[in-house]
Amino acid sequence: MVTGTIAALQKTAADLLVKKTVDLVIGYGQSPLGDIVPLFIRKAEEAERLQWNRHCTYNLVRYLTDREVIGPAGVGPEDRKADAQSKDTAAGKVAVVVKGCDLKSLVVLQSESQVRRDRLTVIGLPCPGVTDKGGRLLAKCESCPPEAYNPREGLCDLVVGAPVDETGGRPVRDGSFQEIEEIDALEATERRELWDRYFSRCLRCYACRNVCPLCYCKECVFDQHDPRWVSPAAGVATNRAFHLIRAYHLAGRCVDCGECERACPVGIPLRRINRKVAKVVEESFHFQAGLDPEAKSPLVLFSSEDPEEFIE
Amino acid sequence: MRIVEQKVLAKLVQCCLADSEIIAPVESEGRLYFQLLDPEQGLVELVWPEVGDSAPPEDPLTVNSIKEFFFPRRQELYEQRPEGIIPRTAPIEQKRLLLFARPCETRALTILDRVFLGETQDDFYKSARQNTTVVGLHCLRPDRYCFCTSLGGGPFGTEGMDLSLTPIAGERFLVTPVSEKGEALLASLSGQEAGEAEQKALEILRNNAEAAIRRRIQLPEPKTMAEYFTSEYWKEVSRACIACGICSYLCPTCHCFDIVDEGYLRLRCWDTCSSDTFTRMAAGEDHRKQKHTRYRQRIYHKFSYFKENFDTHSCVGCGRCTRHCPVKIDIVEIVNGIGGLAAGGGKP
Amino acid sequence: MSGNSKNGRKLKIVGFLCNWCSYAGADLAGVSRLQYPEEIRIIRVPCSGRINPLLVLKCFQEGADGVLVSGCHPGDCHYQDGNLYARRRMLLLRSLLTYFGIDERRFHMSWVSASEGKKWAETVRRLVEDVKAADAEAKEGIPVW
Amino acid sequence: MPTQIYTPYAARIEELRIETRDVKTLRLVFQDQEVGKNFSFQPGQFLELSVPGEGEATFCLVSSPKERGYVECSVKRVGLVTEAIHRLDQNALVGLRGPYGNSFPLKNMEGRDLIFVAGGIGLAALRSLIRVVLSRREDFGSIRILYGARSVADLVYREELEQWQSRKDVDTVLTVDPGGETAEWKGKIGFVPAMLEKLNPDRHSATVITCGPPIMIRYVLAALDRMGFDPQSVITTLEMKMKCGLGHCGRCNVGPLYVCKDGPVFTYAQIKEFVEQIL
Repeated sequence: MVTGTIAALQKTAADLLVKKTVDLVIGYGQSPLGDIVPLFIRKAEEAERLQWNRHCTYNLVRYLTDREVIGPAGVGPEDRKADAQSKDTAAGKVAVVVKGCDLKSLVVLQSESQVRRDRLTVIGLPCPGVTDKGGRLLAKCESCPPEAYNPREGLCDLVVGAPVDETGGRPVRDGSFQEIEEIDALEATERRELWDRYFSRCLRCYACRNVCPLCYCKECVFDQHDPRWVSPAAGVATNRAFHLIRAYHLAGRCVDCGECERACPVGIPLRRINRKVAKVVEESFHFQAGLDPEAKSPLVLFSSEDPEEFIE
Repeated sequence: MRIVEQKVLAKLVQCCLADSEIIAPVESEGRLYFQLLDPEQGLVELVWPEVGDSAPPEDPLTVNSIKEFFFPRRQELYEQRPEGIIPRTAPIEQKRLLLFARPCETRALTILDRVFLGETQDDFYKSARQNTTVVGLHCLRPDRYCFCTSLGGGPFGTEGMDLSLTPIAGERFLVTPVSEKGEALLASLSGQEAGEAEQKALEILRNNAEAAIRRRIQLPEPKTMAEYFTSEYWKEVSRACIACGICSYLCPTCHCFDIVDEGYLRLRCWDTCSSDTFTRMAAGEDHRKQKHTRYRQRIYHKFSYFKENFDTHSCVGCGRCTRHCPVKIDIVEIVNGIGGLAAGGGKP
Repeated sequence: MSGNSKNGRKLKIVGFLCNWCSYAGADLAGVSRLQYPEEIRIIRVPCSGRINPLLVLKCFQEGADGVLVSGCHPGDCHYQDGNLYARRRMLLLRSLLTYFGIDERRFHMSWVSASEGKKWAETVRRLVEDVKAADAEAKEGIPVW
Repeated sequence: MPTQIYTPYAARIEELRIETRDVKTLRLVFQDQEVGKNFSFQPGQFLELSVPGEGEATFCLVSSPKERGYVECSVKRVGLVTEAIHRLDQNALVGLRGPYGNSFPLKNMEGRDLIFVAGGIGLAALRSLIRVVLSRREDFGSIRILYGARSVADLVYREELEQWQSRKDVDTVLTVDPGGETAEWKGKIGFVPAMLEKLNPDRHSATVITCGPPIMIRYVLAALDRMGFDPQSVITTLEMKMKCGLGHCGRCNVGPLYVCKDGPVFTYAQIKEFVEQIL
């Protein structure tokens, strides 16, 4: 990646802080061990710690609904009182660094009124695709549509860096769900075996949920005690219920940022669950998530044309 | 110490399959996991350690630690039916062989022992410990996350093992008994007694491995820890934390759990202090509502409270928590940071 | 007709019925003395739109062999369009159940109006047959959920 | 042999007493008489009580250890398990395991003036001790019981309160929060910590034993601080989320202490450092 982009990014962040447009910039930094980490900057002089390279996989939009990060007067939908009381105009205003895929999750948050866009400065970065630590392009980048390589102008406040028009080794996505169709084509017992093998490994660490930019519920259904919908004890049956419900709650919302799958310590191919849902939503309800901040989730809508072959 | 060929060891393991459960590293989609070997499949799945520089795995350690074979993540206790109580899990009577456990993890067993075999003994844990023979494997290629040497362990440590293996060239192992159980096992392994040359080779391997571990955790004085308890520092360092349970669940020494009901079945399952439901009481009170207080609890429990109660830190430096953290929160960096603050005269 | 599983256990099937159409339809079947399998346990709900997919999953988790969701025909919903929301939800739920290898014959949805006593009896009969077939073909030792 | 340490004994609800609209006291008898005979405990200890299919929760023993053949627990309806307990009828079976935890340091209290300061259901945690102390009245100096609740309707152990009030050798002061009084209310009106300060106990001769809602304990401790009490002679019993009762599950860990094993009874001196964290 061009180092010029990093310098420009650092300057942009410093400017935003100096001019008091925002009082927090969420971006990427580097740990002393050399790992990319989320970075939270409040002082202009810290902006030089901002990084941007092909290991910047995290979807930082996740932190926009985390009250312990953005504070009570942050970009969240509530606490307008705290907001009004604050004399500091920058207080609670946040800038966030996003890639094209991350931006889609922000679009969903907007459509669900979870962020106050006017308090948020979105810094888009054209992305040539990100890689794992072994240098392999992430699977999500392989299915990234070219229009998402560059953050959509109208949705960002600022774009830093030259647009990416090369595929960067990425296969150009044909919009198919081939890997899902392969599973669909299996016998029921084979599918059961396939998924149960993965589910038996699940530790119920909830990293997939907690890392997800769209899992912002104040009280998650899995944390409810009464009724207890799914036992918190890991086990194939309880884990299957957990994964079904998790994916279901993201129906028509998941933008395939791939964070859940990346975070999963035991290698459960969570995108293959999310994309199955996306496939159904696309084919049956003709909807794609993350494109339109005004759009409503397909599950709060219906159409008289909805398929009902399965209904007697 | 004896030089044993891999095929001799393999034969022994094969024999054990008949009457024992074998727990060993198994590969799945590029990651290693400790698993019970499928007796039908035999040793096919078993991943043997590699020697030399040829294709080291990305992580030297398995994803999961061996703790789940002593303290299962889901343990059915009993059924409490209106008509009475029906026990579900009996202590382990089956002999078990745990293969290729790394020194950090076997050492972690000795730490868990202090909890589960202390004043009140956990009979399941006890039986699992008694019936398991631990065959440890020395680390030749620690990675950049390892820091066992600054916590009293080392890549050639033997604490918690019955038998230790050091892989050497030519698909052979240097085998050293550590306990009586290990002696007994070694008796059934034929091989040449190691001589001075092997002793020397072992020394070199050990020195190299120890030198490869560059990370050092610098534990602050208890007094310093106490002073910084209320510091804003904890908010800073835990900001990126997503409060998942990866660090606790992969940790070989974390032992917190929950007791829950599934219908009439009561069971024990892992739980984590990072979860916001961990200390929430029925009526909603919670003395650790904020994320940083929960992260702080994890650090203080490991490096202050546990030490005070059990005279050891509840950390062996395996590095799993950082290696697998989705946002790479670094426990070493954070602990060292307290000392750094104190040295710099930072305000507690 | 016997509704036992292959090992002789009585099948447990849960039906969520909307109050206004399907429940009345089932009632009509009863009043008309139409025979239908007894394995179904009916839970009356205000509207099929009320049925949270979590309820269906809870049934399976607690050991149900099959689940039926039944509501008013499109256009007949007492609350205008609750059944149309339900249609979307259940379609998605069914796809996921199937995707995870749960036999799709174990989860049914139907439109049954207050006047369709006969259709109700037929629906339940088919459901129980399907669940039985799924049960018979299930691999030994693999539970429903 | 099953895993023993979590296996409860079956017990039957012999008697159910309704204390307030959300508090019931259960008298529990072990199904196995042998178990019942051998079961002994000290005031301050607690039990894990479980309901089939609903779960397990922690309750302090409210009966006196001298009462044999049964034990008593008071249950306030606040969550899943306590709701389930409230739904139970007489003769229903529950599970009991314990007793767990340490107990009140009776020995250290002998010869001292005792002041019991309780709020709401917090009196449950002191009841066992009060019963023992009253049964050995001559071993102690003066005894005061200061008990308050949100409203008159929230006062527990009504009959017992009357008994205590009628005793000449016990000074029982009842109070309700302002607004919680009724027309007939003859007790005081005001918050417990303020009442305590008004009583102005002698900090040298008295030991204070307190339990109540965390906020009350906090203010009581602060009041005692102001009055110059030695933290060694202030005793409280804490409630914390607990699961195992054995110091294994890590849930009730605060500082180096495990409330289930090192407590629930602590002197103020022991917990002073952590008060901010837990109360």
